[in-house]
Amino acid sequence: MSNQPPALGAFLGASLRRQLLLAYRRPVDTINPLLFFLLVVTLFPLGIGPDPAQLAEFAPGILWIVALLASLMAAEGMFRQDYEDGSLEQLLLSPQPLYLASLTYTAAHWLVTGVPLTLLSPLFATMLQLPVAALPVLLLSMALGTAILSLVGSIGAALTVSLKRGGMLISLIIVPLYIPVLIFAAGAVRFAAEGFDPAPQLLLLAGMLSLAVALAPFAISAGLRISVDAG
Amino acid sequence: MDGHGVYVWSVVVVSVLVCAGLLVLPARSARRFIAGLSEGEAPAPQAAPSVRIEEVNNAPGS
Amino acid sequence: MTDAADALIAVRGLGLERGGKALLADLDLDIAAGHLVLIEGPNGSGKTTLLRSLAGLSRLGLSGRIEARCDELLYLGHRAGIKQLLTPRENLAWACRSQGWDPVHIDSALDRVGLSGRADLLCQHLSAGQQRRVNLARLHLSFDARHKRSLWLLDEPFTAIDRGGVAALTDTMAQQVRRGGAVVLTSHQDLPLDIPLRRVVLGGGR
Amino acid sequence: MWTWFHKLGSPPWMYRISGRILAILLPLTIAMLVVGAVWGLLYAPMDFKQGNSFRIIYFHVPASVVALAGYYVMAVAGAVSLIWRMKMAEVAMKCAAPVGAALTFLSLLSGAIWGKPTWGTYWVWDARITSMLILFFLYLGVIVLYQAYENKEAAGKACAVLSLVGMVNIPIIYKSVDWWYSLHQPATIRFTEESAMHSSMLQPLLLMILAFYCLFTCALLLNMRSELLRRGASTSWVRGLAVN
Repeated sequence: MSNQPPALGAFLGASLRRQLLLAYRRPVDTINPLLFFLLVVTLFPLGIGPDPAQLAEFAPGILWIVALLASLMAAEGMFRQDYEDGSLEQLLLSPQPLYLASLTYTAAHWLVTGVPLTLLSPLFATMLQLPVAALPVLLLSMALGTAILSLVGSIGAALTVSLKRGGMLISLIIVPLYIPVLIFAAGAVRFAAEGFDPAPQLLLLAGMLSLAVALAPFAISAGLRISVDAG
Repeated sequence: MDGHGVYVWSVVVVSVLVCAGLLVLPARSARRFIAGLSEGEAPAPQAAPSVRIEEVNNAPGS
Repeated sequence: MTDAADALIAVRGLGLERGGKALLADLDLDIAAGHLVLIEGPNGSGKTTLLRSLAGLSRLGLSGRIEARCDELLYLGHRAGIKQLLTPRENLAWACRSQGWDPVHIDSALDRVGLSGRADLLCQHLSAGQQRRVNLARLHLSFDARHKRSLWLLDEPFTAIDRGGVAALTDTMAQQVRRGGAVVLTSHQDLPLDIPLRRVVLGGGR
Repeated sequence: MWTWFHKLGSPPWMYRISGRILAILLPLTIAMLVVGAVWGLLYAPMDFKQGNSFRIIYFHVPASVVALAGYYVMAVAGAVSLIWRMKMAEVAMKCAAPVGAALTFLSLLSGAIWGKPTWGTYWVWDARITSMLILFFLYLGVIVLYQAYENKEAAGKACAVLSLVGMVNIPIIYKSVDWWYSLHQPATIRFTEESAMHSSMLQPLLLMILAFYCLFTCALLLNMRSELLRRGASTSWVRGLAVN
């Protein structure tokens, strides 16, 4: 008759594996953001013109704005499937702390959208003539930045999951919160491209990430409880 | 106002409009709501239906 | 009234209001070990809302106090709460991790709900009735886990279940109650049970 | 000590108290606004660099300051409604949002109009104006989220969470925009450069800021009264008001 509390670590590991397994079994959710990224990046030279110098100048901003939109698009449906089939209720009823359980959803979202975006960003960067010197900083800023985008996007997803037209709404309430990430991340890449030292921006990004990791789960858990209750 | 007048006065007009709006709109909607109350018969809150607890074949306790 | 101390869930002066309509007011209810409670009432009288409030899922429009003092709380709602792209075994494995049950019982639980051959089939290939039975398999897992103060909250458990399934389910509920757990369920069917039952009739009753 | 805290929660008491406060504060606010405006527009000396267009700050700066403070008022009210489950705090949060949004809009519009004589264009990506624009989006986010929920109690809770998240982010947004702005346009006039303003220019500005704070309070209380009436339509104290 083991009444000791269920193992937290095993539960979190199982939750993360479950999310990744689900993502693996429905690859379209993983590929969509990447295709979106590629598609939108190719629009810019068509719009601005193929002149390499001009593209290179805009490249950091373009890359980061498109990454932000791709992450936002993927964040919208993060809890929707679990909300509709009732497994979100089971998550809330679990004796495990929701603060950490909701983090597994965000971590899975980052692994499924953030990391692929980061790994493919050098490809998109070269398409936009970004100087090669800036690539390592681009990778680092993407890794840190997409994690913050996932955390903040999860808050928006949790607050709008029970709403029928949640799609448009999540961009209005979340994009303003993405702005500091965009400023410092794009700034870091631009500094690197122009040969300056991007360290301050990257450190600020890391600082914002640690703040987000600590505080976002409170808002995500509260949002989930409200959405399931209001559903 | 050496030529900048038009800008200054347009700001003043906008400010007056916003400040007046902030004060007048809620006050008027409250007054109109109270007026609306006296004529129309507001829906009386129906009491919650009763809850009956029955015991079947001698349940333990209550 | 049983003294509130050993009640698995103590309800004091509970009032529920949804969509501007007062569903019930000032309900006092103690559900202690060995209690089987059936919540009845016409549609829209607040059966599901009451059950979700007991589960702690619903706090909107709630007044009064609900204190749950149980080691384990299981809520089975209208939706099966299982992932279509996972197999019954994977679904239940996650439930075991979440509630602290022993995964070794998964196969026996699936056998008891008549899904022995389908443990590793994606749930999307199962029928609606079968998917509900995967959900019901949780009851057997909870039963095997033998938590002393275990509370089951079941919302219309008999829907889409065949006659044999209903008999098996009522038998499981009887065992849970005899073992010292408690079961609260909502249903339109009358329970073919000889054990003591308390009926909470909402909406002014029949 | 806690009795007034509980009483604060009862709508009829709040309705009466806000009525008495408004009876004093409303005329005072209007007086301050008029005096401040006349003082700033006519009697304060001209700014030697910008000429008379600088007088716009007597409306732009107070609106910006109070709009930002308004967001904090909304977020704190949201926090109180979440933590102590106080209905009145939720009403305060819901009513503070439109007032704050209106003041942010006024700040943006006056900032844009101010841009024309100074920089020759209506929209200038100045740090302060850009931050105001983001604050405007934050306000709209709360207002739209509130409308999106059918169940208004859930709407209140969701908006409380969103406004708290917004409150944590505002300092980060302001600092990042400042850094971003200093990076790109170091040379031009920084709008909020509190250049050594002569006291005769500063005094009307302080009066106007105080007037705008009182304006925010009055607008908030008026909004809350109307909301309390709407929510308590079927209660006796509201019907009592209709009779006399």
